Amino acid sequence: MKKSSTVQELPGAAARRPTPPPAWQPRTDPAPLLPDAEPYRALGTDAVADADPGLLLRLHAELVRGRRFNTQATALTKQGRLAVYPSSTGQEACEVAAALVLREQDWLFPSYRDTLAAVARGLDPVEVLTLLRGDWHTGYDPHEHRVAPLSTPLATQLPHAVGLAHAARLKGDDLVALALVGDGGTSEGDFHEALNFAAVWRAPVVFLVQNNGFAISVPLAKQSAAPSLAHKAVGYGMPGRLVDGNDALAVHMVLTEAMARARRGEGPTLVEAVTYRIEAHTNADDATRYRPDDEVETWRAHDPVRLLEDELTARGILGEDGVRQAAEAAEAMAARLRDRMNAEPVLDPMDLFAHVYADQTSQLREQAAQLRAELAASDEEGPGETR
Amino acid sequence: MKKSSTVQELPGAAARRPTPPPAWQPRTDPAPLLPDAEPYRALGTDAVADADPGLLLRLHAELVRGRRFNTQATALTKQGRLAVYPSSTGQEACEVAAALVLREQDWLFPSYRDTLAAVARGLDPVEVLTLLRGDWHTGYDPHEHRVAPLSTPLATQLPHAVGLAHAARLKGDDLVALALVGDGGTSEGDFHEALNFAAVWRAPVVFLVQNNGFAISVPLAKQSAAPSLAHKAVGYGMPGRLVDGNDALAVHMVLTEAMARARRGEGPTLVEAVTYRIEAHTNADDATRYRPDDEVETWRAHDPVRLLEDELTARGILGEDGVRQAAEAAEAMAARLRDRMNAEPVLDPMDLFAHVYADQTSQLREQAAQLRAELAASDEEGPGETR
Amino acid sequence: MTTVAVKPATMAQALRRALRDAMAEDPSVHVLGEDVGTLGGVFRITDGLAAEFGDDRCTDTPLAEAGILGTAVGMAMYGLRPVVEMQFDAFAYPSFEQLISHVAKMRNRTRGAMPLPITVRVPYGGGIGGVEHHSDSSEAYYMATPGLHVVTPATVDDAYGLLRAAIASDDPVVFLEPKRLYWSKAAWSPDAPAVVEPVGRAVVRRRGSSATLITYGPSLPVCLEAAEAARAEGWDLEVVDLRSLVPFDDETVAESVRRTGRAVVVHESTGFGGPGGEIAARVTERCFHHLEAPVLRVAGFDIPYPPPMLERHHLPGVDRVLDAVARLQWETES
Amino acid sequence: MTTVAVKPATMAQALRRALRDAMAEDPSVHVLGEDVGTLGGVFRITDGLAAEFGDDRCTDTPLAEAGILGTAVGMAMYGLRPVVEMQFDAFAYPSFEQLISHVAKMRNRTRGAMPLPITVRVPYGGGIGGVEHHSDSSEAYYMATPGLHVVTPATVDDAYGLLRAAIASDDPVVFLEPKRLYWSKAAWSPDAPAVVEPVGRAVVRRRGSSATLITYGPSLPVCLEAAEAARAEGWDLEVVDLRSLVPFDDETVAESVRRTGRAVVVHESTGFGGPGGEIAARVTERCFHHLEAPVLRVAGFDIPYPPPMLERHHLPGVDRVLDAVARLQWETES
Ligand SMILES: Cc1ncc(C[n+]2csc(CCOP(=O)(O)OP(=O)(O)O)c2C)c(N)n1
Ligand SMILES: Cc1ncc(C[n+]2csc(CCOP(=O)(O)OP(=O)(O)O)c2C)c(N)n1
Ligand SMILES: [Mg+2]
Ligand SMILES: [Mg+2]
Repeated sequence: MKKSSTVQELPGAAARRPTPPPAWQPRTDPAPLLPDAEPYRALGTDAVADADPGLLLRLHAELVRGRRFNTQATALTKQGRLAVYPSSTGQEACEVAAALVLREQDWLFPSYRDTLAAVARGLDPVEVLTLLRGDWHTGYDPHEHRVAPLSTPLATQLPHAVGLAHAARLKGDDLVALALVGDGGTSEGDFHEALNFAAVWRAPVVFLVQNNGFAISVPLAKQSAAPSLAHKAVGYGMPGRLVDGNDALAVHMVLTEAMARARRGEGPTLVEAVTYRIEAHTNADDATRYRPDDEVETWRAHDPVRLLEDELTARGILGEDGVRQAAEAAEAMAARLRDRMNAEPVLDPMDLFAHVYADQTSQLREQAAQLRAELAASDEEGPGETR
Repeated sequence: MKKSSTVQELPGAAARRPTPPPAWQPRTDPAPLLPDAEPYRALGTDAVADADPGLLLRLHAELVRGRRFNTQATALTKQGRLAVYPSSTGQEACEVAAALVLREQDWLFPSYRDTLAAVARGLDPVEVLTLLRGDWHTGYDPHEHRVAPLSTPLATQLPHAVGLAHAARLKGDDLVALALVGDGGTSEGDFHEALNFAAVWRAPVVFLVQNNGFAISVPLAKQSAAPSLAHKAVGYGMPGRLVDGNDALAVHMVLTEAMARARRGEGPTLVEAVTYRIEAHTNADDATRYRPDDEVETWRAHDPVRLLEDELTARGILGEDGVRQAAEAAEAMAARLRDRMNAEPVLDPMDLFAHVYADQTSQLREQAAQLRAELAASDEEGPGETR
Repeated sequence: MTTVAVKPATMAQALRRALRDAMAEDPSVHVLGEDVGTLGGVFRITDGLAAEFGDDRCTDTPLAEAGILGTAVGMAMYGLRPVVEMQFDAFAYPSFEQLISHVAKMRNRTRGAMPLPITVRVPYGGGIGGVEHHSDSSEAYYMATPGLHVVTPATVDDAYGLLRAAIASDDPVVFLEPKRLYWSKAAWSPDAPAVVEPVGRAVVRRRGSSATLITYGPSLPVCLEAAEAARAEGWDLEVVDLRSLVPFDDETVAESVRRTGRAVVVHESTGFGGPGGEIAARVTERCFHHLEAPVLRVAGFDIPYPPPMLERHHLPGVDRVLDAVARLQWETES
Repeated sequence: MTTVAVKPATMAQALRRALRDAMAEDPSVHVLGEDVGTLGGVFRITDGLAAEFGDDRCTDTPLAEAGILGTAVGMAMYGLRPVVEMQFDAFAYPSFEQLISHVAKMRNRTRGAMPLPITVRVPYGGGIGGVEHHSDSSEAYYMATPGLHVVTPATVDDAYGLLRAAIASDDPVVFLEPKRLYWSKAAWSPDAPAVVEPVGRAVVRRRGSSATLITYGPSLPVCLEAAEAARAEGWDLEVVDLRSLVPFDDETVAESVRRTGRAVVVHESTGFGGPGGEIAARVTERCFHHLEAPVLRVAGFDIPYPPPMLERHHLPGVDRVLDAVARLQWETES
């Protein structure tokens, strides 16, 4: 390792030295904690041949489905069926791999963009989209599939993941928490505090940063001056890993290794997946205001779905039939989703008061009664309200 | 540099690869940003011979004075003249070096323990102790000597230092901000956000972490699992430096280099000084509850004042006269401080309303009138109140 | 207000113009926040500022609200006038420590030596179909923090005038922008826009004699509409727009209530622990013997802000205001 | 309350005992915070817990309040009952985002699927000579946040009983501990300490007929003393200890004020935007026609908390309470 410049410039070296200061901790070797200079890539390497073909086909099918899910959800915003949709088009490899590396007992802590990871984990898509449709905040029971609520305040879900993983470890349960965050989210204090707690507690948690180059309009260069976001890991005493986020197999492998490490009681890992947000931030955003089209085109050439499909086709792991089947399954999923989302959700305004506390306070009982009376009065007055 | 373990364990390597993902930033070399494995030390090396003897004597005199200041301030707590005193005994090398590296136009951002740095910077000790005596929050005008208020909420002063340095740079002014924080403070989100802003903005700011091993009772091992706190720097893209915090010359040299770097427009540096808090957290704390006496003894053997004095004496830079003069000057300072602190501060309760806003609100005018009336009434009733 | 040519403008346009004029007049005014530069802010309030004044005057920061406000403190210490944008109400919470422990206290702590002329712009309130954490009314937190001014416009004129006044203030101002009024339009004369001077004066938006509606920000249009509707019931309602929650204009409010003898406080924020308690209490302290009925409050329910499809049940509307007016014990009178 | 042997105990001892008993009874109760382990907390409230239950049950965390509360959220998601200690009131501010955006909302957000039984212990208030940031009364922030319970003991008995109830609650509870009462003593029966059930009931600490003092936490002793002193002036004051700010016991308070016809709210928190506004407003709403005078407030001034040498001028004392009682317009009566 190159000598650091300060020391080189400082004159003098070992001569008659008094006793050194006692060391505060065993000065662990930082080298194994540092990421490689280039993102790890599996596609196009022997890793593909070594991989379980079943896994490869599963990844492919989920990527195709995931892409279709993204386009369908975006279409639903245009039809007014979703209040907003932050698409993960271009990031499907990360979303899908994050879901597939989890065992049943593991937990996923998604950020607001990670609808797809939750869906790939097996949740009912309509329940996952509840937040974005706007009929409730979280549409699913987090305990059912061990997926925490989609977190809107950025990075705030990371300490939750750490706490949950820590609690499981204290109870002796074998589970790992996987927490997702964006490149922008790494700037928040909660990111720092979560990673530090995780490392100090050796909590079985894996942090996956999807570095898609932007926080809404703000490019990475205005977000961080670090050699890579994965380099943040060493400052907490955990390994940092850099992976091509559009290479589904690579993301799956790096995450699998990190999960295994956590399971072995060796503590957390920070994984940075380098990827790109192909669509605008959300349907409400205009990405042409802050990035050139040709940048998007460059990344389209590195499309995660195509990368995997080409590789598997070239290697004969995936045939024409397989491609067609995956596309058909995705189409069927989209049609089902469209139908279900076209149905008007059944809403009960009284739910507003039902879950604020375990037991309703007298104040909330009064307010609920007020609303109930208002609703009754307006029912009498006019025709039943829709939505 | 050792290959990271994940990648070693992952099968396969370069074969037929599709285009790599575009890189988000120039992948700068992290090596120069990493600290050395051992803290830099100057005493006992040729660096002493190379140093300006005037500086060495100045450091010595200030260390002696600083130690005496600490013992005097602690004595004042026993006499009820200070509400509380967090002593920097054992850390004088950091405190003094931090003050002495500053030029007139530079700014110091002290933490609550850094009374001594402010005093060594030239502030009136009584004004600096105002906070701890309890007659006002900040006793000095920060602009006068360019010392921000002693910050009680940990790490919150760090973004202030960044903002000020950034503002100065925007105005084209040549100044550097030096911000002090403890090992415990590095865990706060504000630490993270401040360092990140500083690096992204290339602000002329230097962060000095005094790692004294404890945050009140919590030892470093429960605070961080990092190889060193200086290793956090690479995660922001700034250099991290590790220095023996009890070696005044070493701290001075490392800080000087970091300040020069900032002045050259090369951005911030994180310096970790390894040191020890010899006294309890404050006079109100009982350190025997959480650390063994022999640990303290080990560190007494590495006392910053003695280390420098022995070295300078051995080299003939400091003679018996010099030692005596330094001790006498410190004694005189202490006597003057004692006298001044024994005088009752003159307090005007109406000050409570004077500086909340630029213009007093009508509500505060009313409240001030109420207190004035109460004070007048109690003056009539009984003898004038003391304190 | 003036006689120069007026044309319709939105509140968003007036706010943008206020920022622009302030930056043009005073080089120490700097705008910083998430996406305020190239994008012009998610609500486009800072649109064009980076282009006109450069990235150093209108800066996209890293994504960290405590860092944004904390660095703004440092910039203000050095003589700049930072105008910080918090992207949404709930995303200001990470900056609360800096706000409460430093921004609000620095002048006092330093006996006036270190004032912090910072403006913190916070788009607040609901009614725009935002998902959770995008529609909070957080004014109670700010009001409970001595050392801050808390200001909120309800009209296009005031959007300009109050924002200019906030930026010019030597004290920190939390400037609450009612999101759902961003696109509200009014005749406005951009050629001679007026600064509101001094901050801290409420204004009577509608004269009336039966009762006073005390309100601010997003609820002003609701109250004005309610006042119109109330005429049918024979009530002539006065409407007071507070404009500034801190300092509070006791004089204007008390004068009105003493005259009408009845009052309802209307706001979107939750009722319990919300601004209305303070307002009702201080009005009562000052006008007790003029009151024919207790000061009532119409507020959001005491619940987390609802999801988009249910928010209209939560937001105080014209009917709820009229219901409250009806409960002002008219029978005990005349 | 009971007949078993009583001896003097401090509030600190009762709190410690409550934590110990809760941990002994329920293995899912975990204590975490800064210095709570080896040191036993800077106020020694957690003294002995790490020794008795191990570091995993009583954990010294890294120094990061958002991290402490945020990890507690995760622990609660997994079925634990975290009891978090914030070292001082003002040092809870960095955790406000987690508190407001997650702790308070998680049950509601998940339709009850993910309750968070977290207790956040916050030593609060002044009167102990603390330097700045060590004496804030932050209850207004918590009260304005639906989804939280806000509880504060004023007696040794309640310190135990309310803390046990808070830990047992399936909702998040902000448990405000009046610092300056930590060393207050009272006869107490540690052999049969009682849990307060349910949380949310105020209690009349002193019966009286002339006026009601409504108070809580650190101001209860002040009010009781004032009530004694008031006898000399011919006033027989009732004193209500709220104990719980959320939920608020409207019934007990209104019953008292209807009976006495006059009320003063007393607290240490700043007046403007403080808890007293809400309390006065709701009492007035409920008791208007029984009131002989407006509900008055005696509170801390609307200023940042003063330095140690001046705090006694800020803190509401007996004289200020009596002055307020004197202003309850006695002349208009009888
Ligand atoms: C605490 C917080 N601050 C601000 C926002 C507003 N906001 C929503 S998404 C976003 C950008 C997020 O960028 P990144 O973390 O990179 O995730 P990405 O959108 O790229 O998936 C911002 C600023 C928020 N949701 N939470
Ligand atoms: C935000 C915040 N949280 C908690 C505290 C209470 N506190 C005061 S000093 C201290 C320990 C500080 O440790 P460190 O940063 O290592 O500095 P040192 O005391 O060793 O100088 C704590 C927890 C505080 N002042 N500010
Ligand atoms: Mg991103
Ligand atoms: Mg320390």
